Amino acid sequence: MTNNISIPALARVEGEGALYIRTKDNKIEEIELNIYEPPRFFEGFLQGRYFQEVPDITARICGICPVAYQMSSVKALEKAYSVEISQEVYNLRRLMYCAEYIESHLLHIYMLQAPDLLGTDSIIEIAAIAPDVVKKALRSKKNGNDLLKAIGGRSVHPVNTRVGGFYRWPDTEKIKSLFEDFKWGLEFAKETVRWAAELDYPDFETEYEFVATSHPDFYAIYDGDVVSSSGKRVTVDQFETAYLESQVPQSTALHSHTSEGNSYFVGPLARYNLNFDQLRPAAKEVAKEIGFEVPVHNPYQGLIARSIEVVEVYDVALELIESYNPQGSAYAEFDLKDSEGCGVTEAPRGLIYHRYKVGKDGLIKEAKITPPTAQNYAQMELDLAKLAPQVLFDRPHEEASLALEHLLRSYDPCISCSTHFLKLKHEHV
Amino acid sequence: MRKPRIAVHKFSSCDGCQLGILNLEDELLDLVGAVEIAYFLEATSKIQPGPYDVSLVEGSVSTPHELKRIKDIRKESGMLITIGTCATAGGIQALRNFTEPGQLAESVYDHPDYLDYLDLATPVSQHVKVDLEIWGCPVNKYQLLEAIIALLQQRKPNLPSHSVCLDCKRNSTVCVMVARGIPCVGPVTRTGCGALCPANGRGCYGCFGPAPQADLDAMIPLLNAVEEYPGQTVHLLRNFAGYAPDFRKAVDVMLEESSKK
Amino acid sequence: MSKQTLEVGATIIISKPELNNLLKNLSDLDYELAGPQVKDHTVVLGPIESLAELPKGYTSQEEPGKYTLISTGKENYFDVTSGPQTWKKYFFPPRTQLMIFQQDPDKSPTWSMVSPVEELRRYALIGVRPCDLAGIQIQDKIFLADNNCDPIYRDRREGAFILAVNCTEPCGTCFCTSMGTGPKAEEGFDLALTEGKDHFLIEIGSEVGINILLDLDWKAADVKHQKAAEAALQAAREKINLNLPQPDNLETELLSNLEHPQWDDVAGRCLSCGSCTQVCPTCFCWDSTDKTLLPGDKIIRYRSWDSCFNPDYSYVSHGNTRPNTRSRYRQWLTHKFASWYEQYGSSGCVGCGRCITWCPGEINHLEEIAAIREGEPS
Amino acid sequence: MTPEQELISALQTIPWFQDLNPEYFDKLAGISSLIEVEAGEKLYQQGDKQDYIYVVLKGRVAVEIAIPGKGRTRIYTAEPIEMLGWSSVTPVVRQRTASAVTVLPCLLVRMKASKLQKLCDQNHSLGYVVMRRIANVAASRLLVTRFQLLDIFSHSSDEGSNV
Amino acid sequence: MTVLTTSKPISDCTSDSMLPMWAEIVKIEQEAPRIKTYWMKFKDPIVQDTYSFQPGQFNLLTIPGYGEAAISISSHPRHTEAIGHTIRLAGNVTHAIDRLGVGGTLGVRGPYGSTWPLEKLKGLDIYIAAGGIGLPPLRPVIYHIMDNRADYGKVVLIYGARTPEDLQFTAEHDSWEKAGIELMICVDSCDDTWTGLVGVVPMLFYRLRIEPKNSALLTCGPEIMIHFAAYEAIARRVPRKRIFVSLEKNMKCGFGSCGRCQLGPYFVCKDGPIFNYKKIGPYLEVEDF
Repeated sequence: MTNNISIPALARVEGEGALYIRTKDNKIEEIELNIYEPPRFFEGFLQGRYFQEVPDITARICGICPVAYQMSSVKALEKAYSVEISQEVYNLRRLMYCAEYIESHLLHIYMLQAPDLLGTDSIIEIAAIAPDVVKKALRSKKNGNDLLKAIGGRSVHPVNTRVGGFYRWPDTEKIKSLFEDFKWGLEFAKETVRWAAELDYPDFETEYEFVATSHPDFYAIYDGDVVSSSGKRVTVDQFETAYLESQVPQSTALHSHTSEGNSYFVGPLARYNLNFDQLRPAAKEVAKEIGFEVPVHNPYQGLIARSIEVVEVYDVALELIESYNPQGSAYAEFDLKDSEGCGVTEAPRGLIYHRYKVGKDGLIKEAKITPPTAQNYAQMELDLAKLAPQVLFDRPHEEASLALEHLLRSYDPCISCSTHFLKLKHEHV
Repeated sequence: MRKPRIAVHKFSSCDGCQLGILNLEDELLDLVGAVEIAYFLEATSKIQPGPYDVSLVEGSVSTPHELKRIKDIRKESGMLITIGTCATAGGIQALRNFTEPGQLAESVYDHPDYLDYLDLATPVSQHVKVDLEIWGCPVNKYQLLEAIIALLQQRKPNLPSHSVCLDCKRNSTVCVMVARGIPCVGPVTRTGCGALCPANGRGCYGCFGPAPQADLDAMIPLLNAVEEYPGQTVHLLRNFAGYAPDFRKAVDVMLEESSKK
Repeated sequence: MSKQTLEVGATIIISKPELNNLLKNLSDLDYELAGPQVKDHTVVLGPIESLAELPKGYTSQEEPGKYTLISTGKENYFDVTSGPQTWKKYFFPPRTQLMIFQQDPDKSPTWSMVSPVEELRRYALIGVRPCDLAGIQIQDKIFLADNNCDPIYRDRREGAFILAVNCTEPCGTCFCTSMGTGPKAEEGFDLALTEGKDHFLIEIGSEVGINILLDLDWKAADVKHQKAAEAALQAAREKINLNLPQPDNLETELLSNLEHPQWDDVAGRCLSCGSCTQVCPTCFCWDSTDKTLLPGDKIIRYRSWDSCFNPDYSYVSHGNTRPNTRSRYRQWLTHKFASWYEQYGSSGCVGCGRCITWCPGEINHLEEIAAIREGEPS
Repeated sequence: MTPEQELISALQTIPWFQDLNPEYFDKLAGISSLIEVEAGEKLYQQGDKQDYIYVVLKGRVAVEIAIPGKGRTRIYTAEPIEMLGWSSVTPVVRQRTASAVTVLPCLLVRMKASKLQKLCDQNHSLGYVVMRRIANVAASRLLVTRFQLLDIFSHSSDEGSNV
Repeated sequence: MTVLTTSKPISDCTSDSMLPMWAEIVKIEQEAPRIKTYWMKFKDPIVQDTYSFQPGQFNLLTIPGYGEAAISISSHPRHTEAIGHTIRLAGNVTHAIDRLGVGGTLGVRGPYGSTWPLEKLKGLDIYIAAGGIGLPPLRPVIYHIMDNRADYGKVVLIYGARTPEDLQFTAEHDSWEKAGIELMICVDSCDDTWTGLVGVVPMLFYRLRIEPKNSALLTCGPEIMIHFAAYEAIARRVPRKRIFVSLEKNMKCGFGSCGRCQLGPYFVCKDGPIFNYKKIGPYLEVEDF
């Protein structure tokens, strides 16, 4: 018996993709996570551009997490040109990242994944059942966008980020005016955690190798070394030797693997498992209140981890808003040289790595970008392969599709951001 | 009156323009009350077949599959609106149009031969009739909202087309070109962003595309005179709206002239 | 010669720090003080509280399309002339709500109109240059016409206090002397100040002006002070390099040269960006647009600054009546320097030079005028 | 009145002949005739080489061009004292560029065009009067044609302004 | 408290000139394809009783959300129990008015603008040249002349439209003729059923016997037609000062404040829309001015 399942268009993910599974005699013969996101050649476009253009260009990789791309690229370029950024720039970048976490996580929690957990199609339907929650969720999401706007001019592709700092200090009054909304946001974030804890998650666990950045003093987002649940800890410079992109037989997709050859998992669940200790009291308390103890191995519960991260970033943002008092130049001056540098930050959906070869003329010679979804790709397929037999053969087709889609969505895959994340249909005969 | 059925389609893009709809936090619930969202993959897994009263199209056409899809969408849409600079002018993908075919793929992919894409990433209007174009990388979500409201009110949307300069002045933003000698393409760029870059102390980089009747012949010598690095003028114009005809032709002429020298 | 009492027309002197008390008196009377200050590499107009915020020790170097703020280290507060902004933003704001329409709740097809709720502000404008003062007077003629005044302008204008400052350090694009608007303010102020080395000479222009001075430590200006001020103003007159000879003749000279080849020439350099109109203290064109708020029962009618360089400005149902840069530039220049006379009895230009400095296309409009005057008409 | 006299007095009512020497009226009468035509009659047909020029005295005559695929299109109507068929007296005599159909019952002066040309050749002062008239007729036709080409009343549908 | 003198000018004006008055559409008449007359009554009885206008003036019609449109008044200047605007459906506002239908409410402010100088033209022959949607602003002139026929000499209406079906107010033409107004009507194109003139408005001047010393021309229509009508009148030695034109420009505020409708030294909304050709002619002739 041949049973093919095809989900031609994945909904509620960022970007567009499809899933194709072929089975024979109750066995999975092929799983194809088909990304029909066209190749966009960003690394190619970057060659020959001026370094100061990079954050504007890389932002365009993804409209949902442009800040992640901007931050990783400016970090890599600052490394290359040996730029020391000021503490104030450092803080403002952390604040900007908090803003992106808020808008992106709220989007994923309420608009992309919650509909699955509540058996609805979209937030629009949730609004019909629970208008109050939805209104609050939208307000909280807006907080993130408002802060991004205050810092960067607009929330999608903000314009204020540059190598060395910011083009201009954001208006202090504008930043401070958000304080009360963020106080409300912190409380609502805690509500979200409690609400998330009550949801019914599919029973599905995998022993993942989690990989995330880690910082001794903070719950790492903007800054840190790369650590793994295997115990491996490397500096950013060593990232490419520890985590490789290689070609999988019979596929053209670049799959990320650890140097030991394992698939790994980046994203909120990885960060939560690896950096639980660095969470600030507000987040830790609410995590303990709901009994969400590490380690967690249920990918669906990434939603809970996300919700706790929202508490964390609101908490951090409040502190940074309160202490915001910019002095001096908003950016560092520096000399250009032939060099190379890399940078890592944590995008809302996982670790992101950039490396640039630059010239004394300021032009980019080579660019390499490893986005989170590409790194999770191998793990996603493994998880799908594991889930498929559980759902495909004893459930109605539609329900099975939904279950597989849900698993995929819980990863918060950002397909448009997968710069060279591509798998082509490869028929076996 | 029946609610208009709206579809949102994605082509080669970053998702940022359709995200503009989800980012209308204050208006979203009223909006979905006024229209029927019939197809919007990023927002809902409810997928309804066409025909649609309005299709909002994000992204440029860059693969054979997209080429077929845009024609299908046109057939099942009453009105087709391109949202954002990708759909309207090719967007960042169209930077590949300025390179030799295949060159980029080789530099990025190990097996470029497996890629299935068109040599050119092109605006939607190159393939099908477009009823309304909304510019911006990303679109201004309020322009998007205005377009939808205008649709509900059966009128033309208010989408001003003057240059960014006018908005800088209305915002009391100081001209970075005059006061600081920073290259800025605002004088030839379509308004819509709210003149963000000069407000942030930097020059406009033209993400809303050329203003109608933009005078690039007059602009280019001025930009050349204040370049911060050689070739900046080309970079500024060959950017997210670089494939828009006015910018494209201006750069072509410029490069041709400099190659003569 | 010097008068010993405070009366309209009298001239007094105060020490420089004493100006702080003058400003405080204004604040105490609930005026919102607005004045020049250094920001974004130029001088902008914004809220001030004291002398400390004024651009002390600055001057500017200005030429077509180029502005450089220069720190002189001098102790003067008012050496630097105006930046790109004009006072018109206080009386004729760049964006305002004209009215709000609210649909009646029963959805019957009637609308109620709500006036935009805006706190009425009384501004005290500190440091209005004579050219800008002339600009305000020109806008008064436009917006305070007897039969059809503009309520937004009227409400803001009528409460305002004007402290004018005579110009002793004109910049490179100033030509107020040609337009007869400066460097000395002649009328239309409550107080007019000339900055001396260690004092301010103040001419009293109104009773409101007297009121502000009552409790200050002032003394009557003596001949020496007056002479020094006059000498400084004379020096300023001589410093002004730009010249627009016989502006009154332009009404006929420009309007009879509407097909002059220079219009084509300048159209090749003009970016049609409209910056000149927006930085002009007298340009008054505006547009109104309706904005519908969802779910559709509330509509706000906005008004915003417009420009004859905006293609939308001259659109009619069958096309654009000024379809190119040539026609738009010609409209602007002939309106400002020529047809304004018939409309309002004066030139529309006050000689502040902003349209020259802040033209990103680096056009010196006086040179265009000269070319049209001198060259052979087509 | 004899038909001859009737014709001459009709010719005398045409304003642009009023400057002519009386002797010319006889000559003109010699090449002309007075015709009455019912409404709806075709005076001449586009493409034919009919050799007459007409002056409308009473009634209304339509000038029409046949457009393949679209049929006859009325481009002009001639009123009393207007001249029709001017193309038959231009220096290069061509085939009829349009048809002429009476719209109302008409009284017309019909002149033999080739003979009129000959008269004009022989006598330049007559020729001047005639050609001057024809220039004026052609100019006014041109103006009408331009206006029709401009289609000044066309509805620009929904383009542009807010109105 | 004594009032102190200040530097500010004193304005006695207290108008809130941008506020519309509400009116209800009471009747709609189809005049021609896409051209209708909308009859409206003000909702406020005092406004309704006191509203008056002169031939040639216009109102700004508004529907919230759609903006404003300057539309000439086409109804009888003395019969103001309902005010008529004859509108060609063109853009946002006009379509929105049309969708309102009878019973709909719209905002009206006005009347604005200059008027046809009918008092001054007494005793003269009046030539009225109208093309297309240029006839409605002249209809009040016709009504005025009908009411005061003895005040004027010969009165001729020269009126052109695209096709016979585009002709407006055809039901009234008989009554105009009966009142002693000569009608010369032409169309650009037609079929066999049309027995009238085919041609254009300026051409009809060829058929007129104008006594230039004693004549005035009032004209409204597409600008190009206005030019040529004026040229023909001037060619027949009608003095420029007795030629009057009604212009259309981008009128927004109605009282010369917004600047949009400038033509040389004039604001069309305030100094016009009716202009003496002697004054406006030189500017009209400048390309793209």
